[in-house]
Amino acid sequence: MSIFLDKNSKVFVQGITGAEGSYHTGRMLAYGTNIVGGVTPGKGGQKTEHGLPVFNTVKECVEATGATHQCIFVPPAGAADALFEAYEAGVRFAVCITEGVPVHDMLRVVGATPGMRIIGPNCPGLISPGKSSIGIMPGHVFKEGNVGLISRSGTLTYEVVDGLTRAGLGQSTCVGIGGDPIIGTTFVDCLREFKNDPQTQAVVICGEIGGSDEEDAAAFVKEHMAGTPIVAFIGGRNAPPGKSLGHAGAIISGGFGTPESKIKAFQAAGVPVADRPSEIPGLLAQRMAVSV
Amino acid sequence: MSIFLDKNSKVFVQGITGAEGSYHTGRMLAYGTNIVGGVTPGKGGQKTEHGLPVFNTVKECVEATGATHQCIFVPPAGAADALFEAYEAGVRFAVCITEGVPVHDMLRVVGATPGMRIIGPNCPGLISPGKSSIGIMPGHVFKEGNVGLISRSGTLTYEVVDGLTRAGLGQSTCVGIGGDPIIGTTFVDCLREFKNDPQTQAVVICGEIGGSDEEDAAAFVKEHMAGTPIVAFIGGRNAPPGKSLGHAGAIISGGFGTPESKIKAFQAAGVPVADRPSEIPGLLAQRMAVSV
Amino acid sequence: MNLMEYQGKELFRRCGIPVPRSQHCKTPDEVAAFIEKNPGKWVVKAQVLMGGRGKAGKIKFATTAEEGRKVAQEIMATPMPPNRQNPSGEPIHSVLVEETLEVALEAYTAISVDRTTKKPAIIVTKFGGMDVEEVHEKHPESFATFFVDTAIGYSPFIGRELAFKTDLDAGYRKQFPAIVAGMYDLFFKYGAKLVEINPLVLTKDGRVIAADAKVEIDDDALFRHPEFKDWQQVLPLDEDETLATQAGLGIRNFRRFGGTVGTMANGAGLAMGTMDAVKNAGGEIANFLDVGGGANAERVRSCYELVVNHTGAKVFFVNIFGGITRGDEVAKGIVEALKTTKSRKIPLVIRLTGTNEEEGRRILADAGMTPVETMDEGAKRAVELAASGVSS
Amino acid sequence: MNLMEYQGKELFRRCGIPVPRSQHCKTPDEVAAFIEKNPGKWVVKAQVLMGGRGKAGKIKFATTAEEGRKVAQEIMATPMPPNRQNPSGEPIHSVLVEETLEVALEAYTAISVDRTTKKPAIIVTKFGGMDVEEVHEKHPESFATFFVDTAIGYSPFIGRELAFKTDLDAGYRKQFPAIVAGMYDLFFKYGAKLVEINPLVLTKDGRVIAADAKVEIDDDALFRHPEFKDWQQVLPLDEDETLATQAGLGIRNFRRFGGTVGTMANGAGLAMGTMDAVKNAGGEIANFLDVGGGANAERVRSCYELVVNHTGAKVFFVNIFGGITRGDEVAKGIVEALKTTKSRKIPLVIRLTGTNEEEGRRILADAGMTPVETMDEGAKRAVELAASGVSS
Repeated sequence: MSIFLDKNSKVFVQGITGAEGSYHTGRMLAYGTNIVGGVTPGKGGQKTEHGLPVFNTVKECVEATGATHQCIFVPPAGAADALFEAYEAGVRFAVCITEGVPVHDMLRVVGATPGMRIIGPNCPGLISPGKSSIGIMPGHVFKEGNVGLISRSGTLTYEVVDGLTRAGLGQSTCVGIGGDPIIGTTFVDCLREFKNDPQTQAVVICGEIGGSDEEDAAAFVKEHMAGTPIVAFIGGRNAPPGKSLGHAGAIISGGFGTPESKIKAFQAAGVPVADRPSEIPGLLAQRMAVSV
Repeated sequence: MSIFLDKNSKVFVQGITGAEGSYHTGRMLAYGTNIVGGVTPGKGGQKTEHGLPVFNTVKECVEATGATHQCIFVPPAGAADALFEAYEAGVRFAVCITEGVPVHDMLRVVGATPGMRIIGPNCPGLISPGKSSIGIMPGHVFKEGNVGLISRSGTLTYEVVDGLTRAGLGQSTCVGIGGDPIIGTTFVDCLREFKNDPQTQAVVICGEIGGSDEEDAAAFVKEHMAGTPIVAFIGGRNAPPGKSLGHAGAIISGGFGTPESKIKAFQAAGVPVADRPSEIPGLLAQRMAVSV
Repeated sequence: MNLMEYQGKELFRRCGIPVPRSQHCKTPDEVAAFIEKNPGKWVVKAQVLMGGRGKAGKIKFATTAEEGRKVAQEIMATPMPPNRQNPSGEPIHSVLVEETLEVALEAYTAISVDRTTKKPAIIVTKFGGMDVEEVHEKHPESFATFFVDTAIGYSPFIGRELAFKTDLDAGYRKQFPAIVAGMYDLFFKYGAKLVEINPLVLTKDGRVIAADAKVEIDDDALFRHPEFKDWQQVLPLDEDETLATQAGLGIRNFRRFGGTVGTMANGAGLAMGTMDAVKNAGGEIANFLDVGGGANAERVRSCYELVVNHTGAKVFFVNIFGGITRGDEVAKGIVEALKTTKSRKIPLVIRLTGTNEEEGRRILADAGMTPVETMDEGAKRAVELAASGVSS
Repeated sequence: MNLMEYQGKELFRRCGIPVPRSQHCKTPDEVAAFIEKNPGKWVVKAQVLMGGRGKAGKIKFATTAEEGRKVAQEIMATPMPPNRQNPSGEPIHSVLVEETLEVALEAYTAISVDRTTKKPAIIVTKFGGMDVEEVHEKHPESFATFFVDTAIGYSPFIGRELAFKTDLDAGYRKQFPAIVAGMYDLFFKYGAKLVEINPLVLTKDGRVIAADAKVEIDDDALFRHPEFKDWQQVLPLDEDETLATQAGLGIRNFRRFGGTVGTMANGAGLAMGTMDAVKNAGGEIANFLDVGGGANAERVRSCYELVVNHTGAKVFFVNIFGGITRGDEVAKGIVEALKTTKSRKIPLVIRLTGTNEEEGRRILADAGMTPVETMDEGAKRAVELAASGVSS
């Protein structure tokens, strides 16, 4: 098993003929992702350079291919539209890679697509190593195994995974949930899935300063996953308060969102917080040894 | 049993201190309806002439009284707001008596309140005879029994029920669904409930020209209620085409909506269509005798 | 409330839907003055609510000021010819002077309210510029409909999906989703029940333009748009509607049919049922009249005079089944009407039941009147009285 | 993008939120001319983004034209005093001349984005006119929040519920729901992340008026509002933001901290992680720099020059973990930067892995550079180099 995504998940790419869409479609195919087609309005009936069918609309694509997983590479102005189009066509799983989606578009999308699982936006996607990858993660860093990983950051995720893989700790599924203020899938949403996934034996949570997702995750772990080996990391601990560094979501505001608040929450849930990414594999191995 | 409403349903009245709201609250109480309070913003803390508590908001009312059934007597401009307020306060059953609610307000309400059962607007309400009544129906016409009744019209309903009662055919629940283009509850919604209600042994459907609710009801009967004694009536059969008579919904448009289309649909479902309201009791008694 | 073309196009403009350059003119002189200042090839169109302007010769072309004045005079000289639904035709008070388009293709698109799905429905066919019902008969397969989830609202994929599904020419594609966005915006912002563009023109130089505009505003939403007050006044009511308004009724609550049995009931359903009952009893209906819910004595009196003075009724069948309407109020109104009216008197048949029926019956009894028991009985008696011509 | 008071109030006006009568003036002469024509008691307020105008003496009263000129001169003569977040203060380019209100009560209301519920949050307290965080510390129980279901949108009951729950004075009640409606409208229509009214004044004559306006627009939504272009130009960028923009980066992608280890990474998370790593290795950070996803050679070159020329970096730690960013592009950029730059040269520590890492490493090797293997190793080496001052 794994969560959200496996070998059989039928993936289609929205914006498949764009530069990014086309490039990463090739990389996903190379990783083994079961991509069945793509959508670019006006290019319906054509084939991509990879030989995949292109459709004018998501509806046509879904009807012709049975695709269930959407991967979005469209410009920010079209991201909400792409998600709504997929929702109306019956798609219930989407990964939105696009960066710079207006926060109000996501407020509208999240409020009007009940039952749809959206990863992102502004995220690197997700990967179930050895099975399938949706998004832009560099596949060769990952290794199949039993550690679930959730991260708000993209590149920091690769850093952490690299460490896990080098330490022999393979992954079940790694989800980059994105760093925007409004995202479709939170830490808690993923933890709920990992809890029920037989393949996943341990979890790494890569948080960031800002927001309260980490605090919520800590509360969930405390209540529902007390026995599971979990290690957390909080990025941006040396960012000065009141300064917004890159991610719009990483703005420290009020008491919540500070590194201290998050670390305290995780400690209260019995989750050790690594001081640096390179400490994660060691801490996790320790916890896993104890729990075995 | 009965559908939607029984002796224990806790009802609150929105607009309870207005002229109509107050008058009909008194009549409902007299019928035996379990009214637990009402809402009028700015009059919270007062008591009505009937001794019922008044609240400023639905939330306060629901929290204090445990009310589950909303009855709306507010002006058209406030009807959608009242429904949204109830929805957000957790209420999942509402009866909107108000006439003249903008059709777009109902489009918005129906689209954004999944799981809420709304009767109306522009309807007389519903009654489970001998148990409880919500709305403005004249209680003394009704009699407890096993005939379910659904009607798009208000006063025509009383006419039909009067005939049933005089013929000794009591009713389980009578629902006036309202004659507007967009209503919360259709014939089919009610049929689905009647189908599962042990008290209901037969059904009368009082339709009108215009729209396709009757055709949909006939299709539902054909598929799911073939064994149940059902009689239909279509009001406005002598209305000239293209003229809109009173109910905005009763505009004949296209092939659907004509009396002929509706009668044909019911006949195809094995449902006799009475030529006049006074024929209904006889036709129904016949069918019930056969089915027993 | 139906809007005229120039009003619909004004709303189109406000919502970003491209329309031809135009000028609304109330006199032939204004037309001439406009063309004088703006040389070119213009089309002059009568501003009326009735359809069939082209066939009636109410759309003409003009290239000079003098020609503009002449065709405007011709157009406005006579009203639109009558048809079954508008027996007195429709006077023409103004014209729209509009740029002529170099038409390459004509499509059709509309938004209306769908009762079955309870959603706004967007309808498209690539066959525009014709009577849409005729197109639907000939090419039903050419239509595509999208039912909009109002929680989501309009999103451009809807326009794209419709364009691809109906095989709209590629020339439309880029602009079409934005045009539908404008229509959807108008639909909710102004409480429209229908927004129709027929034809939606693709010009030879690649522009997509709404060449006509048909907009119906929900009367129940007019209170939100006091700005429509001015427009409302220019729309001609027909005679029945005018009478209804004068009697304090909604414009759709009164309609005449030429028979001899006058009717009045509370509620549209019962009013239609009353007409059915009269028909079933072999009578000819003089009118439909829904006195509305919660009618008071004064309203009942004005309705009595309306039927007596303005229809061919030889008898007046009053059929009240009280719910929100109270029997005592209706009875009081009837008694007072008979007492104070200066109109001719005709026989009354009264059926009064429901809320406060005992008190109502008592009031009638005190005035020497005996109501009938059932609707069928009342209809029968009314038809007999109409036939016999006997006074009550 | 934060708006100034006068800009926020212009949006308030467009959305039907009552604001005091006012005039935006760019010079003391304009102030004098306005008061000359409009006698009365006016308040002159500096238009800046920084808070604390009152304490800084940048809000003054005037009843005559001469007085208006004088106070405007005083206000505009000096910039807003610096604070920790705005070390260079803020120049004052204009003032708002506004009617003075007869204040009876002051409340507070705002709409912002709530990450946890993923909904717009409407916040109210009856204690307005003060620093809201201080109010929250002293009277946390005075606050009420409503999380709006975007599928429903704003409906007046929300305003009523908040008013009753926070015990807003009855004088507010009638107007409050419509004011929140305007705020919600503004929030979505203009893509605001924050709409704040502090104070929301109840005047002695019973009007409810937004006496101040704080609006933050989502930068990601600015493409929908080209009309904000003009306003954007008057907003002062701080020095770091200006440098970021010049280097082709987002305004939040570069920040200086005064240390000696320059950093650059792809992605904000990794960039923050890189700073953490330098800190952990005992170094002082010169800067935060997120080169962004999909950076090309040209971008890498401009970032190199930005760090070398504008920070106190003695070493430059480049940390790339490629996903959407390709290692070969970054390597090309570094090589080219070193080849073409006329800036001073400092030691480079490069960590390059992920997408196309082999090709990137080959390009670096061809140029005589050897990347480090891990982030921690890179940080350690960079800190050592910064301490030793050795050139690479």
